[in-house]
Amino acid sequence: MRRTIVVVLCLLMAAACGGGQNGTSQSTTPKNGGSATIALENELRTLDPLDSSLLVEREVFYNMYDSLFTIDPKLVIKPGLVKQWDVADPVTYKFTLQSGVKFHDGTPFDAQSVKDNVTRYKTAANSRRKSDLASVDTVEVVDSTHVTFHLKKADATLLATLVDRAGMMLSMAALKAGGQNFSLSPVGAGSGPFQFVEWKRNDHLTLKKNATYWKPGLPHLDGLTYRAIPDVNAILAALKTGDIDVARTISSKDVAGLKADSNFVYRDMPALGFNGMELNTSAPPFNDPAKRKAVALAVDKYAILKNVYFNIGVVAYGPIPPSSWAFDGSEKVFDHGDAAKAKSMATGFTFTYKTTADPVLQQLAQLMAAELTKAGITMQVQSEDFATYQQECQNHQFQACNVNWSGRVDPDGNMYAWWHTGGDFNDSVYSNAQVDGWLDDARTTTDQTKRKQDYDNAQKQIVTDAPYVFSFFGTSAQISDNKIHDFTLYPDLMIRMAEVWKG
Amino acid sequence: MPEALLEARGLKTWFPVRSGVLQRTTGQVRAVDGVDLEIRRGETLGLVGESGCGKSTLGRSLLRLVEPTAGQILFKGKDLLRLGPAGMRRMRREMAMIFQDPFASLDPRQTVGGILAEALEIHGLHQGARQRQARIAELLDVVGLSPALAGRYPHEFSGGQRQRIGIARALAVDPSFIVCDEPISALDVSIQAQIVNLLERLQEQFKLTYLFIAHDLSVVKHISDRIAVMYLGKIVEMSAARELYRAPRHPYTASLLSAIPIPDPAVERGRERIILKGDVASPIDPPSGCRFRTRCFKAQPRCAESEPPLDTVQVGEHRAACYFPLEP
Amino acid sequence: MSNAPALVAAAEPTLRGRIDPVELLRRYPRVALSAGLVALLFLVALLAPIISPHDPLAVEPDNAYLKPFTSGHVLGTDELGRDLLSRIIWGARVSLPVAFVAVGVGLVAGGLIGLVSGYKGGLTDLLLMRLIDALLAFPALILAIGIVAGLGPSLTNAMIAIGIVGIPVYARLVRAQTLQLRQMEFVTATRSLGAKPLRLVLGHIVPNLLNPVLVQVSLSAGFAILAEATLSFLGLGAQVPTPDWGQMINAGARFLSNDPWLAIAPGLGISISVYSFNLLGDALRDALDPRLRS
Amino acid sequence: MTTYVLRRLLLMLPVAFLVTVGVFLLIHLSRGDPALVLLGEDRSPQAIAAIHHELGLDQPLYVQYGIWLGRLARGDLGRSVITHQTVSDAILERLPATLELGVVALLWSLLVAIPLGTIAAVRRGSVADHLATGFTVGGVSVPNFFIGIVLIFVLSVSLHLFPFGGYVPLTRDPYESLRHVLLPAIALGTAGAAINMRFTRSSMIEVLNHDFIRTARAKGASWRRVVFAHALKNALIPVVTVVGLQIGGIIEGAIVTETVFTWPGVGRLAVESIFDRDYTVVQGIVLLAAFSYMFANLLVDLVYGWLDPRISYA
Amino acid sequence: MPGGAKAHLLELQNVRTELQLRDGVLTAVDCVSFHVDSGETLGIVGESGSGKTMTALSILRLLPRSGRVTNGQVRFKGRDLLALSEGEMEEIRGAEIAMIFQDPMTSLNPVFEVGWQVGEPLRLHRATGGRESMSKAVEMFSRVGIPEAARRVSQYPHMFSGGMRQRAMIAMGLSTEPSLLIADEPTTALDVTIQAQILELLRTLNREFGTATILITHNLGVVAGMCERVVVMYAGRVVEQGPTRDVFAHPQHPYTWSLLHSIPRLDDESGKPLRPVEGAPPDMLQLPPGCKFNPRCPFAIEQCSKEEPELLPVKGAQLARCWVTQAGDELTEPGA
Repeated sequence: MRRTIVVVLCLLMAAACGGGQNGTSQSTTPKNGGSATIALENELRTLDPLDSSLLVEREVFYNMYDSLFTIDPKLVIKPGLVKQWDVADPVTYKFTLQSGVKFHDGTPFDAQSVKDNVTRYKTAANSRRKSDLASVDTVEVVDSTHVTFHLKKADATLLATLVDRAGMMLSMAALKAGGQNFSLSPVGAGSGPFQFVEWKRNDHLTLKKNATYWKPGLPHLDGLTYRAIPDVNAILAALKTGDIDVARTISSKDVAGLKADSNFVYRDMPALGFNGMELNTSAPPFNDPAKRKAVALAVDKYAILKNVYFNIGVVAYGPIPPSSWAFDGSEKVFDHGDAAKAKSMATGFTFTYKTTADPVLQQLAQLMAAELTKAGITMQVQSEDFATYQQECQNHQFQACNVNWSGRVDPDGNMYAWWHTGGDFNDSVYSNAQVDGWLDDARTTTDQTKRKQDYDNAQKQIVTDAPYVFSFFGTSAQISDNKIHDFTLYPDLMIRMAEVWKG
Repeated sequence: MPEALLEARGLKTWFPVRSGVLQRTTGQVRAVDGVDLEIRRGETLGLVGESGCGKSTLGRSLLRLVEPTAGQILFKGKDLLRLGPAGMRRMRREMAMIFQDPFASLDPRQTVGGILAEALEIHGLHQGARQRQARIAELLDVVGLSPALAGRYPHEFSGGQRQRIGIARALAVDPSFIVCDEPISALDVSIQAQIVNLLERLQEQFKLTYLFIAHDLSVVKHISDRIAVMYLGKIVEMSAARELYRAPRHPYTASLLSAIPIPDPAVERGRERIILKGDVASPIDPPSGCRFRTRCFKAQPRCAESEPPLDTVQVGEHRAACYFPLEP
Repeated sequence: MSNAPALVAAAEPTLRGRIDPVELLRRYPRVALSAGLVALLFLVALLAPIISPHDPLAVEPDNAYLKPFTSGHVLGTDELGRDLLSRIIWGARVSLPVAFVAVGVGLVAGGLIGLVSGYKGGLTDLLLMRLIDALLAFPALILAIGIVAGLGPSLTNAMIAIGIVGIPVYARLVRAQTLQLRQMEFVTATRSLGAKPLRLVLGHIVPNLLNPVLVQVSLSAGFAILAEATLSFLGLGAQVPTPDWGQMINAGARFLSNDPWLAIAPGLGISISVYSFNLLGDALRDALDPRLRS
Repeated sequence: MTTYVLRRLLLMLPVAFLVTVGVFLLIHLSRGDPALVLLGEDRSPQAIAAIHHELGLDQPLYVQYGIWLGRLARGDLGRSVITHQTVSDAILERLPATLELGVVALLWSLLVAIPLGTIAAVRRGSVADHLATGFTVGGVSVPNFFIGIVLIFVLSVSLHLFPFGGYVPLTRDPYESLRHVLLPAIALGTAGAAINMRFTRSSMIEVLNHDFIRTARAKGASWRRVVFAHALKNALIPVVTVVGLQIGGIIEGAIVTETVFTWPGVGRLAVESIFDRDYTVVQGIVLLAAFSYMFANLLVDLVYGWLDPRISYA
Repeated sequence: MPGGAKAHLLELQNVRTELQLRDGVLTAVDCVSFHVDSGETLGIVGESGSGKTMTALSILRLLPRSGRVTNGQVRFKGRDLLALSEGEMEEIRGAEIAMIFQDPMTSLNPVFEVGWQVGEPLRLHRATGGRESMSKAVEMFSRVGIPEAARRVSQYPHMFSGGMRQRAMIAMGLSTEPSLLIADEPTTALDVTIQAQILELLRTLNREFGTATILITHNLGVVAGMCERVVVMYAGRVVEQGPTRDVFAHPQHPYTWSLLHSIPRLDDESGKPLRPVEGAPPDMLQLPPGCKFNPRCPFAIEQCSKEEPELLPVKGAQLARCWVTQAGDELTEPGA
């Protein structure tokens, strides 16, 4: 019943293994055959990338649909359906497509498919992809394997965006055939390693092997079954009874036990998202920067990580995670909680912190409140259901609010919407001309060094101004039984099953 | 002849029977169906009949405790049915009722004193704590209870004592007319005579007029000056008490009398009994003509054709509604 | 929560004199026992500041997840190092007032509707009862969740929601009683004396429906505690860090495999309190309803 | 009979109307916005506005109500705001799980209640009676979510005897399905068992006090015969009433249990939909629950009339 | 008397029945002895609470759960019923001794057809099949004067009037042709004209079947018209016993005397005020010492409040439990 999406994403995260680890587990010779059952922590709402907004939906999509681009575990953009790309100028991107790719319904994938899909995402009434593709002006079909994206303005994040749902290519014929029920039963629509079989909501979703997958030799498994198990304890129980093979989340208190059990594999790495507390800079008390800083100083991230998350995860100092190329390890403006220093900034005020009724978040909130008390700051906790408190945050009707971010491949996704003046996620009403400048610049420059510099600057300023109190980064984990091989862990939390085999 | 204290003319009390999807009224229970009677100042009029004949409804209709459907009730010349709520409430000082069930008719949550005080309060009588207390003591004394019991609750009393409390309540407002609705039928046999005697004494003492409703003809005959016999919503015979016993004219009265056992084996053995056929008909759909004809041993075709009025037989005070009356 | 209608006290008026409480306790051991339990509950709530061994709000992260009977914590500590026993004790202080305010809301509103409906009859009755039917047909828990979700989760809103859910029970009970009491001979007797309707209602009908209402209040109090716990369990009642039983179960349920006490102890707190009130209601019903006695 | 049923159906109309108004206002006056639930991290003022327009939420309330009622009159419950399924599909796909849970819970409650209630009534004052009466009060005093948690802890987490929760459709694997449904059904059915036992016991006691029981005994019927041949039919009449109401209240009754056991039934759908502000689904479920309550009531009365010849609905 | 020349059909000796109440033990029946012979009708008369119904229930061992016979013997056809097993007792109930109850409204099971209920004693005791028991029920219906018997047997009790129900009860009681019928206030709940019908029916059937009858009533008139012998009960005791004619003509116990003088007689033309029995019936949990009637007795002498008299022969075949009449004094109007 508790909404997962952004918030719960970060609930049960783990990260102790840190970021330096190789993403791939042991590699012997893969065996073909068998199928895997994967736990989803929510039921999906749609199987159409067009109107998808849930993480669990993307988890399925990545095994069913191919995107124009892919990433590697280090977030480097790799070819997907686009074989080669050429950025002719900041507003003109020339793509060469893979040839011989067929959708599951047998229709070929070609340049027209790209144009049709992008047009659909940009124009359909119920499309949630419009802002993703806002910078794309037109898609020009050069020939069957070449398309050119013409942008309205420079967009350094375009390729990263096309890794995700906005870049997923669907068969137009299948779409047409599916009609109004397409989003519930997208038969033959993808070109990915597995193809859709059936979706019995609240029971199971099954995919079967795409025997003619364009990547040779893949996939190894005959099929995938997804089950929605909206309770982390039940997920663990199901893993132990063998009802499921792979999961993405368990309760962090159970991680140690699972790690110690040789029948199971637990690995994790820092993900792309961040967690913390939004402060509303447009209203008292947090229109006073000193009070924001006092709060940021008083909160002990290490205590939170230890007590609530059993040290699974990585303390966050800013919005850009260690998994990103733009990570700046030197920035530790607010490190360990320091009540004395916090008091010297501001003390003796009260504020209300909004969060959901999730027990983990409630524990976290109470722990923060206890720490703030040491600095003479009173934090009252008000829990609301997701639909309400998101609305209140969005409408800036809050003092402090628990809004977390699942993270984006490109650092822009973790910065612009949040702290650019008027950004979609700028609930804090934070506005700093310099920060705006850096973020705008980083969007238009393709030079990664220059961009990193922009982000370093922006990040430093944001953390100092403290419209958001960062506590820890999200974690991406492999939780499976030990028969699962060649599982690659990605920071974007997606479970990609093409190369996985069972033995 | 003493003047009439209360007179009912063409009194009808019907209760609607509803049925159907919209609960429309589809019939009427004719509990009281055209009754004329007069109760004379200072007398006891006995009203007998079997259960369901409407005698109790008639008693309550006379006091407007159930709302009559039609007719007139003249009490001291005033038509009660034309009085508004306030006027009727004032009028209630003049008339009272004694109920059958001494358990149900006393509020279990009130003390005896409270019950009596309430009657006084309602009409603003004997104001002031001391006067009121004195009056309560007087009332209890009159009905043969110790004034010291005023603080007790009804459940602490026996049935006979409770009926005394009910009588005291009826007397509290100094009424001139009391409807006694089966006042002794719920009491133990050995207690009944106490209450009958009490009622007789009080009548004399306070110049009361009674309508005495009962199904036991022997008690009614004992206490009443005149008796009205009711059958299925109608009065079928009316006469002086002794005359009724000596010379019943209506077959129903005769069978009623014959059905009452007399506690004397010698008499009982020699009595000739009239055993009626069947059961009382339904008051929703009474038989045509004479309502008793379905059970009557003297019934003729004529009885089904039209309803005999009460004055079909009229010998002085004695009236009976029967085309083929018994000879005296 | 759907148990409410089934627990409606005897529908027929149970005429009895004024109850002497001492007599009641003396003659009915079950009443005495349950009244004692309820009294104990009140005492615990009242004396919470004195009898609880620790501050129920004192967060000590380093002392978290202590097992029962360790270092001065009889029931151990919770996920934030707070003393579980103290929180359970203080929980009574949260639950009882909620229960009684909620019952009060239902009683006053439902009682008035029932009285008016039962005494007036006719069209008024028909309309009011359709309203009550609608309220009954409306799934109670969905209604309560809806009200609280809509107004915002808080104890106050939970009380209002539980109170509203309780209205039909009282309305029906009081109406049924009123309908029958109105026909009772002693009411007719008072009417025959010339009493006005207000006197009949307040002087005779209301006092005589107090017994079944008292039984229902006791049962409803148990129900209200249960309902409040349910709402809090769903995250719709008390706000942290208030030591609320339902909320404690919600927080503790995820530690079931290692620290089951975190969920089980508050669960026992709820069960014992609700049991006390239900037992009291049940015992009172047996004691006050002569028909059930042998 | 027909008249009676027609009359009852007629009386349902105003009630149903009040319920539609109630649920509509309840959910539409709530704070919270389904658009934000729909959009998640894709929220932007433009996207929100687009969804509001798409859902008609930018129109005045009475217009929205009118549109909904108009569709309702044609039997169309609309589509889910969140999943775009038709509301009837959304409910129907969850209904089997709820029905399975409800039926098993009911069976469990009756299996406990009727024999034990009868024994308790016949042997009044015995140890069995004291245990039974203890259970009648205790069974309604323990929150069903707590029973669920304890069952999970003891039978699932500690002893691994039963699965943790989750639903396996009866059609997929009957054995597994029953194994999965058992714990939630016990959690859900225990309060009902207590209530049914209470009614069985008290109504059996009342029946056994009736004169006609003495008549039967005076004829020379044995106790066993008196209890089973003469008393039980009378005694079950009030039990039928509560059982009927329990059937009518299955959806609501299962809400908490379904939540604790992650049971994909209508009850949890209701809660999810309230939290998601999935207006149409909440409205649909409430209407379904209200009608099942009202029809159960009607059915109970009809069964009552069938069991008890004194009642006639002519 | 057992083993004597003439064995009575039923004989009670010193029966005591106690009820365990919340407030203590109530002795509902004490020292009750009387007998019934084949074919005769014995009246038991007394007010409510006098123990007459409890006596009847003690005979059949149908006491409420709280009740227990703690003393005495109930000999029926030579066997002590109190010593029989429950199974043996079940064979006697309904077959040898039948009982009909006061309230015909509640004595029939509302949810079963009347014919089924009337035929049940036959099925239980005479191994009669279902269909046969139904046809026997039809026959019995006609015998007790229920019109349209064939249709009536398949109706439910609520479709019967009070009188018809009592007829059905009588049919049920007599269907097995028992040797003793106990009728507990069979007409009290009925209207007088219906009462007359039922009494007439009982008289006729008593003649036809030759069944001995115990008629329990509070109505002295009913006893006067129905019974050869009468037993008067007060406060759980038999206070007077004898041939009806003698008891009514010259009662030997002040209670009987007072009762007869307190009730108005239809044929009384004197117009004299009634002579009530003073006081109230005794509280069975707190009985007075000595004679239980002495606080209300107009003839009481000193001894009465000290010692309880035995039930002894006083005059002719009359027995009375009274010091005054046992001493040979007459009961006449005090002060007369």
